[in-house]
Amino acid sequence: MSLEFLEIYEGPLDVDLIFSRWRKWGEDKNYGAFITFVGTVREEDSIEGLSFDLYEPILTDWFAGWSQRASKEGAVVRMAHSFGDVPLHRSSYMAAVFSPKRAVALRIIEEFVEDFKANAPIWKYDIKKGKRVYASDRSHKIEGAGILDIERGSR
Amino acid sequence: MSLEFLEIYEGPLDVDLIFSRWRKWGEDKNYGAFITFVGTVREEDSIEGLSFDLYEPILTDWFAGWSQRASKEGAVVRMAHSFGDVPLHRSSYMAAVFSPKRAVALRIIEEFVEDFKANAPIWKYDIKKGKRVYASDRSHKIEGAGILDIERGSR
Amino acid sequence: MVKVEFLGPIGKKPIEIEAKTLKEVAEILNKDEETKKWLAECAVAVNDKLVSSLDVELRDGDRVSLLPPVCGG
Amino acid sequence: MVKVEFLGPIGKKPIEIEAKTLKEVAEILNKDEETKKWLAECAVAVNDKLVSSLDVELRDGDRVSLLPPVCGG
Repeated sequence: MSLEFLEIYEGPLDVDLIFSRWRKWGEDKNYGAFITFVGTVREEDSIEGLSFDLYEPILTDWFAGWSQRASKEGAVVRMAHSFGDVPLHRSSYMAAVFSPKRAVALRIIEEFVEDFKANAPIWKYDIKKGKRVYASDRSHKIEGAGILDIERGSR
Repeated sequence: MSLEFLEIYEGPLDVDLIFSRWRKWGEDKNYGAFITFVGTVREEDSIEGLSFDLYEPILTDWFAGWSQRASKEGAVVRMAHSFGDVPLHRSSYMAAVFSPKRAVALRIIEEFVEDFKANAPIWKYDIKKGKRVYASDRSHKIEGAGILDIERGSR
Repeated sequence: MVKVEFLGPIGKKPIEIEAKTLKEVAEILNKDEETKKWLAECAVAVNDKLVSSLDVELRDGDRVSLLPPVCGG
Repeated sequence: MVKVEFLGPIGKKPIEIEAKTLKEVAEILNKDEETKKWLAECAVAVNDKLVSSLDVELRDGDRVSLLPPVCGG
Protein backbone atom coordinates (compact mmCIF):
# COMPACT_ATOMS: atom_id res chain seq x y z
CA MET A 1 0.00 0.00 0.00
CA SER A 2 1.29 3.40 -0.94
CA LEU A 3 -0.41 6.50 0.38
CA GLU A 4 0.82 8.37 -2.68
CA PHE A 5 -1.87 6.40 -4.55
CA LEU A 6 -4.58 8.51 -2.92
CA GLU A 7 -4.45 12.01 -4.41
CA ILE A 8 -6.49 14.93 -3.14
CA TYR A 9 -6.87 18.18 -5.09
CA GLU A 10 -8.59 21.47 -4.51
CA GLY A 11 -11.03 22.06 -7.38
CA PRO A 12 -11.53 19.98 -10.53
CA LEU A 13 -9.14 17.19 -11.50
CA ASP A 14 -6.78 17.48 -14.44
CA VAL A 15 -8.08 14.17 -15.76
CA ASP A 16 -5.78 13.77 -18.78
CA LEU A 17 -2.66 14.50 -16.75
CA ILE A 18 -3.58 12.10 -13.95
CA PHE A 19 -4.58 9.41 -16.44
CA SER A 20 -1.32 9.74 -18.33
CA ARG A 21 0.76 9.54 -15.17
CA TRP A 22 -1.10 6.47 -13.93
CA ARG A 23 -0.87 4.80 -17.37
CA LYS A 24 2.91 5.25 -17.53
CA TRP A 25 3.27 3.90 -14.02
CA GLY A 26 1.22 0.81 -14.90
CA GLU A 27 3.20 0.15 -18.08
CA ASP A 28 6.48 0.32 -16.16
CA LYS A 29 5.09 -2.12 -13.60
CA ASN A 30 4.11 -4.57 -16.36
CA TYR A 31 0.37 -4.58 -15.65
CA GLY A 32 -1.74 -5.93 -18.49
CA ALA A 33 -5.08 -4.44 -17.46
CA PHE A 34 -5.69 -0.83 -16.45
CA ILE A 35 -9.22 0.33 -15.75
CA THR A 36 -10.24 3.86 -14.86
CA PHE A 37 -13.48 5.34 -13.64
CA VAL A 38 -14.02 9.08 -14.10
CA GLY A 39 -16.89 10.89 -12.40
CA THR A 40 -17.90 14.15 -14.06
CA VAL A 41 -20.31 16.84 -12.86
CA ARG A 42 -23.49 16.58 -14.92
CA GLU A 43 -25.61 19.56 -15.87
CA GLU A 44 -28.96 18.77 -14.20
CA ASP A 45 -31.47 20.26 -11.74
CA SER A 46 -30.15 23.72 -12.66
CA ILE A 47 -27.05 23.31 -10.52
CA GLU A 48 -24.01 25.46 -11.22
CA GLY A 49 -21.59 22.81 -10.04
CA LEU A 50 -20.84 20.53 -7.10
CA SER A 51 -18.77 21.12 -4.03
CA PHE A 52 -17.11 18.60 -1.71
CA ASP A 53 -15.83 18.31 1.82
CA LEU A 54 -13.66 15.37 2.70
CA TYR A 55 -12.13 14.08 5.88
CA GLU A 56 -8.65 12.98 5.05
CA PRO A 57 -7.64 10.82 8.06
CA ILE A 58 -10.56 8.42 7.70
CA LEU A 59 -10.46 8.57 3.90
CA THR A 60 -6.83 7.51 4.09
CA ASP A 61 -7.69 4.58 6.35
CA TRP A 62 -10.54 3.52 4.08
CA PHE A 63 -8.21 3.68 1.08
CA ALA A 64 -5.44 1.78 2.89
CA GLY A 65 -7.91 -1.03 3.57
CA TRP A 66 -8.73 -1.23 -0.12
CA SER A 67 -5.08 -1.20 -1.11
CA GLN A 68 -4.50 -4.21 1.08
CA ARG A 69 -7.54 -6.01 -0.24
CA ALA A 70 -6.47 -5.37 -3.86
CA SER A 71 -2.87 -6.40 -3.26
CA LYS A 72 -3.99 -9.82 -2.06
CA GLU A 73 -5.22 -10.37 -5.61
CA GLY A 74 -2.11 -8.90 -7.22
CA ALA A 75 -3.90 -5.66 -8.05
CA VAL A 76 -3.33 -1.99 -7.24
CA VAL A 77 -5.96 0.69 -6.69
CA ARG A 78 -5.37 4.39 -7.21
CA MET A 79 -7.72 7.28 -6.63
CA ALA A 80 -7.96 11.05 -6.99
CA HIS A 81 -10.68 13.25 -5.51
CA SER A 82 -11.49 16.94 -5.34
CA PHE A 83 -12.48 19.10 -2.42
CA GLY A 84 -14.09 22.51 -2.82
CA ASP A 85 -15.98 23.56 -5.95
CA VAL A 86 -16.08 21.63 -9.22
CA PRO A 87 -17.87 23.28 -12.18
CA LEU A 88 -20.23 21.56 -14.62
CA HIS A 89 -18.60 19.07 -17.02
CA ARG A 90 -15.43 18.91 -14.96
CA SER A 91 -14.38 15.86 -12.95
CA SER A 92 -14.19 15.38 -9.20
CA TYR A 93 -13.36 11.69 -8.94
CA MET A 94 -11.03 9.23 -10.61
CA ALA A 95 -10.43 5.64 -9.58
CA ALA A 96 -8.16 3.08 -11.20
CA VAL A 97 -7.33 -0.57 -10.88
CA PHE A 98 -4.22 -2.21 -12.30
CA SER A 99 -3.77 -5.96 -12.48
CA PRO A 100 -1.86 -8.50 -14.54
CA LYS A 101 -5.10 -9.83 -16.07
CA ARG A 102 -8.48 -8.33 -16.84
CA ALA A 103 -10.94 -10.39 -14.76
CA VAL A 104 -9.63 -9.28 -11.37
CA ALA A 105 -9.46 -5.64 -12.48
CA LEU A 106 -13.03 -5.64 -13.79
CA ARG A 107 -14.34 -7.07 -10.55
CA ILE A 108 -12.34 -4.82 -8.24
CA ILE A 109 -13.19 -1.55 -10.03
CA GLU A 110 -16.88 -2.21 -9.46
CA GLU A 111 -16.49 -3.20 -5.80
CA PHE A 112 -14.12 -0.32 -5.14
CA VAL A 113 -16.35 2.36 -6.68
CA GLU A 114 -19.49 1.02 -4.98
CA ASP A 115 -17.81 0.88 -1.58
CA PHE A 116 -16.38 4.34 -2.18
CA LYS A 117 -19.90 5.68 -2.75
CA ALA A 118 -21.18 3.95 0.38
CA ASN A 119 -18.40 4.62 2.86
CA ALA A 120 -15.75 7.13 1.85
CA PRO A 121 -15.99 10.20 4.17
CA ILE A 122 -16.81 12.74 1.49
CA TRP A 123 -19.77 15.11 1.49
CA LYS A 124 -21.38 16.48 -1.63
CA TYR A 125 -23.15 19.80 -2.09
CA ASP A 126 -25.03 21.16 -5.06
CA ILE A 127 -24.07 24.71 -5.95
CA LYS A 128 -27.26 26.66 -6.55
CA LYS A 129 -27.32 30.44 -6.88
CA GLY A 130 -23.76 30.46 -5.62
CA LYS A 131 -24.62 28.58 -2.43
CA ARG A 132 -23.74 25.09 -1.21
CA VAL A 133 -26.77 22.86 -0.61
CA TYR A 134 -26.01 19.52 1.06
CA ALA A 135 -27.03 16.67 -1.27
CA SER A 136 -28.81 14.82 1.54
CA ASP A 137 -31.16 12.95 -0.82
CA ARG A 138 -28.20 11.32 -2.59
CA SER A 139 -26.14 10.64 0.53
CA HIS A 140 -25.73 7.33 2.33
CA LYS A 141 -25.31 6.59 6.00
CA ILE A 142 -21.92 5.08 6.72
CA GLU A 143 -22.02 1.48 7.97
CA GLY A 144 -22.75 1.52 11.70
CA ALA A 145 -24.31 4.99 11.73
CA GLY A 146 -26.78 5.90 14.48
CA ILE A 147 -25.10 4.62 17.65
CA LEU A 148 -25.28 8.05 19.30
CA ASP A 149 -29.05 8.14 18.91
CA ILE A 150 -29.67 6.57 22.32
CA GLU A 151 -33.25 7.76 22.68
CA ARG A 152 -34.36 6.13 19.45
CA GLY A 153 -32.13 3.14 20.19
CA SER A 154 -33.84 2.50 23.54
CA ARG A 155 -37.40 2.82 22.31
CA MET B 1 -24.83 3.66 -33.06
CA SER B 2 -21.90 5.39 -34.66
CA LEU B 3 -19.31 3.40 -36.52
CA GLU B 4 -16.80 6.14 -35.78
CA PHE B 5 -16.85 4.74 -32.23
CA LEU B 6 -14.92 1.70 -33.38
CA GLU B 7 -11.34 2.75 -34.16
CA ILE B 8 -8.76 0.49 -35.76
CA TYR B 9 -5.07 1.33 -35.86
CA GLU B 10 -1.98 -0.29 -37.28
CA GLY B 11 0.49 -0.83 -34.42
CA PRO B 12 0.21 0.31 -30.79
CA LEU B 13 -2.49 2.72 -29.65
CA ASP B 14 -1.71 6.27 -28.62
CA VAL B 15 -3.57 5.70 -25.36
CA ASP B 16 -3.33 9.21 -23.91
CA LEU B 17 -4.54 10.85 -27.11
CA ILE B 18 -7.49 8.49 -27.54
CA PHE B 19 -8.41 8.82 -23.86
CA SER B 20 -8.33 12.60 -24.01
CA ARG B 21 -10.49 12.72 -27.14
CA TRP B 22 -13.04 10.32 -25.65
CA ARG B 23 -13.08 12.24 -22.36
CA LYS B 24 -13.80 15.56 -24.07
CA TRP B 25 -16.56 13.98 -26.11
CA GLY B 26 -18.17 12.55 -22.99
CA GLU B 27 -18.00 15.85 -21.12
CA ASP B 28 -19.68 17.65 -24.01
CA LYS B 29 -22.42 15.01 -24.03
CA ASN B 30 -23.03 15.51 -20.28
CA TYR B 31 -22.19 11.95 -19.23
CA GLY B 32 -21.48 11.57 -15.52
CA ALA B 33 -19.63 8.27 -15.65
CA PHE B 34 -16.78 7.38 -18.02
CA ILE B 35 -14.99 4.08 -17.65
CA THR B 36 -12.06 2.92 -19.72
CA PHE B 37 -10.32 -0.41 -20.02
CA VAL B 38 -6.78 -0.46 -21.41
CA GLY B 39 -5.07 -3.71 -22.38
CA THR B 40 -1.28 -3.54 -22.44
CA VAL B 41 1.24 -6.09 -23.70
CA ARG B 42 2.90 -7.72 -20.72
CA GLU B 43 6.47 -8.89 -20.64
CA GLU B 44 6.12 -12.65 -20.05
CA ASP B 45 7.11 -16.00 -21.57
CA SER B 46 10.04 -14.22 -23.25
CA ILE B 47 7.84 -12.74 -25.95
CA GLU B 48 9.03 -9.69 -27.85
CA GLY B 49 5.52 -8.37 -28.35
CA LEU B 50 2.11 -9.39 -29.66
CA SER B 51 0.66 -9.20 -33.12
CA PHE B 52 -2.97 -9.13 -34.22
CA ASP B 53 -5.12 -9.90 -37.24
CA LEU B 54 -8.67 -8.67 -37.26
CA TYR B 55 -11.58 -9.11 -39.59
CA GLU B 56 -13.24 -5.76 -39.89
CA PRO B 57 -16.66 -6.58 -41.41
CA ILE B 58 -17.65 -8.98 -38.63
CA LEU B 59 -15.93 -6.89 -35.95
CA THR B 60 -18.03 -3.95 -37.07
CA ASP B 61 -21.24 -6.01 -36.85
CA TRP B 62 -20.29 -7.28 -33.42
CA PHE B 63 -19.59 -3.73 -32.26
CA ALA B 64 -22.83 -2.39 -33.77
CA GLY B 65 -24.76 -4.98 -31.77
CA TRP B 66 -23.10 -3.76 -28.59
CA SER B 67 -23.78 -0.14 -29.43
CA GLN B 68 -27.47 -0.93 -29.72
CA ARG B 69 -27.49 -2.91 -26.51
CA ALA B 70 -25.75 -0.08 -24.62
CA SER B 71 -27.99 2.62 -26.06
CA LYS B 72 -31.06 0.85 -24.68
CA GLU B 73 -29.64 1.67 -21.25
CA GLY B 74 -28.67 5.22 -22.16
CA ALA B 75 -25.01 4.30 -22.47
CA VAL B 76 -22.40 4.52 -25.22
CA VAL B 77 -19.54 2.12 -25.92
CA ARG B 78 -16.36 3.05 -27.72
CA MET B 79 -13.42 0.91 -28.66
CA ALA B 80 -9.98 1.07 -30.26
CA HIS B 81 -7.89 -1.91 -31.34
CA SER B 82 -4.60 -2.51 -33.05
CA PHE B 83 -3.68 -4.79 -35.91
CA GLY B 84 -0.11 -5.79 -36.72
CA ASP B 85 2.68 -5.71 -34.17
CA VAL B 86 2.48 -4.18 -30.71
CA PRO B 87 5.68 -4.07 -28.60
CA LEU B 88 5.98 -4.88 -24.90
CA HIS B 89 4.37 -2.37 -22.52
CA ARG B 90 2.39 -0.74 -25.31
CA SER B 91 -1.37 -1.05 -25.64
CA SER B 92 -3.43 -2.88 -28.25
CA TYR B 93 -6.93 -2.47 -26.85
CA MET B 94 -9.05 0.27 -25.32
CA ALA B 95 -12.73 0.08 -24.47
CA ALA B 96 -14.91 2.74 -22.90
CA VAL B 97 -18.43 3.09 -21.57
CA PHE B 98 -20.18 6.41 -21.00
CA SER B 99 -23.42 6.70 -19.10
CA PRO B 100 -25.30 9.27 -17.05
CA LYS B 101 -24.78 7.26 -13.85
CA ARG B 102 -22.15 4.87 -12.63
CA ALA B 103 -24.01 1.58 -12.04
CA VAL B 104 -24.90 0.98 -15.69
CA ALA B 105 -21.40 1.89 -16.84
CA LEU B 106 -19.73 -0.47 -14.35
CA ARG B 107 -21.92 -3.35 -15.45
CA ILE B 108 -21.60 -2.74 -19.18
CA ILE B 109 -17.80 -2.39 -19.22
CA GLU B 110 -17.48 -5.86 -17.72
CA GLU B 111 -19.99 -7.49 -20.06
CA PHE B 112 -18.54 -5.68 -23.06
CA VAL B 113 -14.92 -6.64 -22.38
CA GLU B 114 -15.81 -10.26 -21.60
CA ASP B 115 -17.89 -10.63 -24.76
CA PHE B 116 -15.13 -8.94 -26.73
CA LYS B 117 -12.67 -11.55 -25.50
CA ALA B 118 -15.06 -14.37 -26.37
CA ASN B 119 -16.40 -13.29 -29.74
CA ALA B 120 -14.66 -10.37 -31.44
CA PRO B 121 -12.96 -11.65 -34.64
CA ILE B 122 -9.40 -10.82 -33.65
CA TRP B 123 -6.48 -13.23 -33.63
CA LYS B 124 -3.50 -12.91 -31.36
CA TYR B 125 0.07 -14.01 -32.00
CA ASP B 126 3.07 -13.98 -29.71
CA ILE B 127 6.17 -12.53 -31.32
CA LYS B 128 9.07 -14.83 -30.53
CA LYS B 129 12.45 -14.54 -32.24
CA GLY B 130 10.82 -12.15 -34.68
CA LYS B 131 8.14 -14.69 -35.70
CA ARG B 132 4.39 -14.73 -35.14
CA VAL B 133 3.17 -17.73 -33.14
CA TYR B 134 -0.62 -18.12 -32.96
CA ALA B 135 -1.76 -17.89 -29.31
CA SER B 136 -3.97 -20.96 -29.65
CA ASP B 137 -3.83 -21.82 -25.94
CA ARG B 138 -5.38 -18.45 -25.03
CA SER B 139 -7.91 -18.36 -27.88
CA HIS B 140 -11.62 -19.10 -27.64
CA LYS B 141 -13.94 -20.71 -30.14
CA ILE B 142 -16.58 -18.27 -31.34
CA GLU B 143 -20.12 -19.20 -30.30
CA GLY B 144 -21.47 -21.77 -32.76
CA ALA B 145 -18.03 -22.95 -33.93
CA GLY B 146 -17.65 -26.42 -35.39
CA ILE B 147 -20.61 -26.74 -37.76
CA LEU B 148 -18.35 -27.61 -40.70
CA ASP B 149 -16.94 -30.60 -38.84
CA ILE B 150 -19.54 -32.99 -40.23
CA GLU B 151 -17.61 -36.18 -39.59
CA ARG B 152 -17.29 -35.53 -35.90
CA GLY B 153 -20.82 -34.14 -35.83
CA SER B 154 -22.30 -37.37 -37.27
CA ARG B 155 -20.49 -39.77 -34.95
CA MET C 1 -11.82 17.09 28.29
CA VAL C 2 -12.88 15.40 25.05
CA LYS C 3 -13.17 17.22 21.75
CA VAL C 4 -16.25 16.58 19.60
CA GLU C 5 -16.02 17.44 15.89
CA PHE C 6 -18.95 17.77 13.52
CA LEU C 7 -17.86 16.90 9.99
CA GLY C 8 -19.18 17.98 6.62
CA PRO C 9 -22.66 19.49 6.38
CA ILE C 10 -23.43 19.54 10.11
CA GLY C 11 -21.75 22.93 10.04
CA LYS C 12 -21.12 23.22 13.76
CA LYS C 13 -17.85 24.24 15.41
CA PRO C 14 -16.04 21.63 17.54
CA ILE C 15 -16.94 21.55 21.22
CA GLU C 16 -15.06 20.38 24.32
CA ILE C 17 -16.93 18.36 26.90
CA GLU C 18 -16.25 16.29 30.02
CA ALA C 19 -16.93 12.60 29.32
CA LYS C 20 -15.35 9.32 30.38
CA THR C 21 -17.11 7.13 27.81
CA LEU C 22 -18.70 7.48 24.42
CA LYS C 23 -22.05 6.80 26.08
CA GLU C 24 -21.64 9.98 28.13
CA VAL C 25 -20.89 11.88 24.92
CA ALA C 26 -24.12 10.51 23.45
CA GLU C 27 -26.08 11.64 26.49
CA ILE C 28 -24.69 15.15 26.27
CA LEU C 29 -25.25 15.46 22.50
CA ASN C 30 -28.85 14.28 22.86
CA LYS C 31 -29.55 17.33 25.03
CA ASP C 32 -28.79 19.74 22.16
CA GLU C 33 -31.77 20.07 19.79
CA GLU C 34 -29.68 21.18 16.80
CA THR C 35 -27.21 18.33 17.17
CA LYS C 36 -29.78 15.73 18.12
CA LYS C 37 -31.42 15.61 14.70
CA TRP C 38 -28.12 14.42 13.16
CA LEU C 39 -27.44 11.60 15.61
CA ALA C 40 -29.48 8.87 13.89
CA GLU C 41 -27.66 9.64 10.63
CA CYS C 42 -24.08 9.86 11.82
CA ALA C 43 -21.29 7.36 12.07
CA VAL C 44 -18.80 7.98 14.88
CA ALA C 45 -15.03 7.90 15.01
CA VAL C 46 -12.80 8.10 18.07
CA ASN C 47 -9.37 9.46 17.25
CA ASP C 48 -10.14 8.88 13.56
CA LYS C 49 -11.12 5.23 13.94
CA LEU C 50 -14.75 4.34 13.26
CA VAL C 51 -16.45 2.66 16.22
CA SER C 52 -19.55 0.49 16.29
CA SER C 53 -20.54 0.66 19.95
CA LEU C 54 -20.89 3.20 22.76
CA ASP C 55 -18.79 1.06 25.11
CA VAL C 56 -15.64 3.03 24.44
CA GLU C 57 -13.65 4.60 27.23
CA LEU C 58 -12.31 8.06 26.54
CA ARG C 59 -9.21 9.79 27.84
CA ASP C 60 -8.36 13.39 28.22
CA GLY C 61 -7.62 14.83 24.76
CA ASP C 62 -9.48 12.17 22.77
CA ARG C 63 -11.34 13.32 19.68
CA VAL C 64 -14.83 12.15 18.79
CA SER C 65 -15.98 12.83 15.21
CA LEU C 66 -19.51 12.69 13.84
CA LEU C 67 -19.72 11.67 10.17
CA PRO C 68 -23.05 12.42 8.49
CA PRO C 69 -24.24 10.55 5.35
CA VAL C 70 -21.67 10.60 2.57
CA CYS C 71 -21.72 10.96 -1.18
CA GLY C 72 -18.36 11.10 -2.86
CA GLY C 73 -17.68 11.02 -6.56
CA MET D 1 -18.63 -20.50 -57.83
CA VAL D 2 -18.36 -19.81 -54.10
CA LYS D 3 -15.31 -18.22 -52.48
CA VAL D 4 -14.00 -19.74 -49.26
CA GLU D 5 -11.77 -17.54 -47.07
CA PHE D 6 -9.56 -18.75 -44.23
CA LEU D 7 -9.14 -16.00 -41.66
CA GLY D 8 -6.38 -15.29 -39.17
CA PRO D 9 -3.93 -18.05 -38.30
CA ILE D 10 -5.23 -20.66 -40.76
CA GLY D 11 -2.84 -19.05 -43.19
CA LYS D 12 -4.38 -20.49 -46.35
CA LYS D 13 -5.22 -18.55 -49.51
CA PRO D 14 -8.90 -18.25 -50.48
CA ILE D 15 -10.25 -20.96 -52.76
CA GLU D 16 -13.14 -21.05 -55.22
CA ILE D 17 -15.40 -24.09 -55.27
CA GLU D 18 -18.67 -25.25 -56.75
CA ALA D 19 -21.30 -25.62 -54.01
CA LYS D 20 -25.05 -24.98 -53.77
CA THR D 21 -25.28 -25.22 -49.98
CA LEU D 22 -23.02 -24.76 -46.98
CA LYS D 23 -23.29 -28.49 -46.40
CA GLU D 24 -21.60 -29.09 -49.76
CA VAL D 25 -18.84 -26.68 -48.71
CA ALA D 26 -18.37 -28.70 -45.52
CA GLU D 27 -18.10 -31.93 -47.51
CA ILE D 28 -15.44 -30.48 -49.79
CA LEU D 29 -13.40 -28.95 -46.94
CA ASN D 30 -13.46 -32.26 -45.04
CA LYS D 31 -11.56 -33.86 -47.92
CA ASP D 32 -8.54 -31.60 -47.41
CA GLU D 33 -6.34 -32.86 -44.58
CA GLU D 34 -4.77 -29.45 -43.85
CA THR D 35 -8.11 -27.68 -43.68
CA LYS D 36 -9.94 -30.46 -41.90
CA LYS D 37 -8.07 -30.04 -38.62
CA TRP D 38 -9.44 -26.50 -38.27
CA LEU D 39 -13.10 -27.35 -38.89
CA ALA D 40 -14.07 -28.28 -35.34
CA GLU D 41 -12.58 -24.99 -34.12
CA CYS D 42 -13.98 -22.58 -36.66
CA ALA D 43 -17.10 -20.45 -36.73
CA VAL D 44 -18.53 -19.80 -40.19
CA ALA D 45 -19.80 -16.65 -41.86
CA VAL D 46 -21.62 -16.37 -45.17
CA ASN D 47 -21.18 -12.95 -46.76
CA ASP D 48 -19.87 -11.70 -43.39
CA LYS D 49 -22.84 -12.90 -41.34
CA LEU D 50 -22.17 -15.67 -38.82
CA VAL D 51 -24.34 -18.75 -39.40
CA SER D 52 -25.26 -21.51 -36.97
CA SER D 53 -26.36 -24.27 -39.33
CA LEU D 54 -25.27 -25.93 -42.57
CA ASP D 55 -28.76 -25.49 -44.09
CA VAL D 56 -27.77 -22.36 -45.96
CA GLU D 57 -28.23 -22.10 -49.71
CA LEU D 58 -25.41 -20.45 -51.58
CA ARG D 59 -25.46 -18.43 -54.78
CA ASP D 60 -22.80 -17.73 -57.30
CA GLY D 61 -20.35 -15.20 -55.85
CA ASP D 62 -21.19 -15.84 -52.19
CA ARG D 63 -18.32 -15.74 -49.71
CA VAL D 64 -17.87 -18.30 -46.96
CA SER D 65 -15.40 -17.34 -44.18
CA LEU D 66 -13.84 -19.62 -41.59
CA LEU D 67 -13.09 -17.92 -38.26
CA PRO D 68 -10.71 -19.82 -35.98
CA PRO D 69 -10.60 -19.28 -32.19
CA VAL D 70 -10.19 -15.63 -31.27
CA CYS D 71 -8.27 -13.70 -28.65
CA GLY D 72 -8.49 -9.95 -28.91
CA GLY D 73 -7.19 -7.41 -26.43
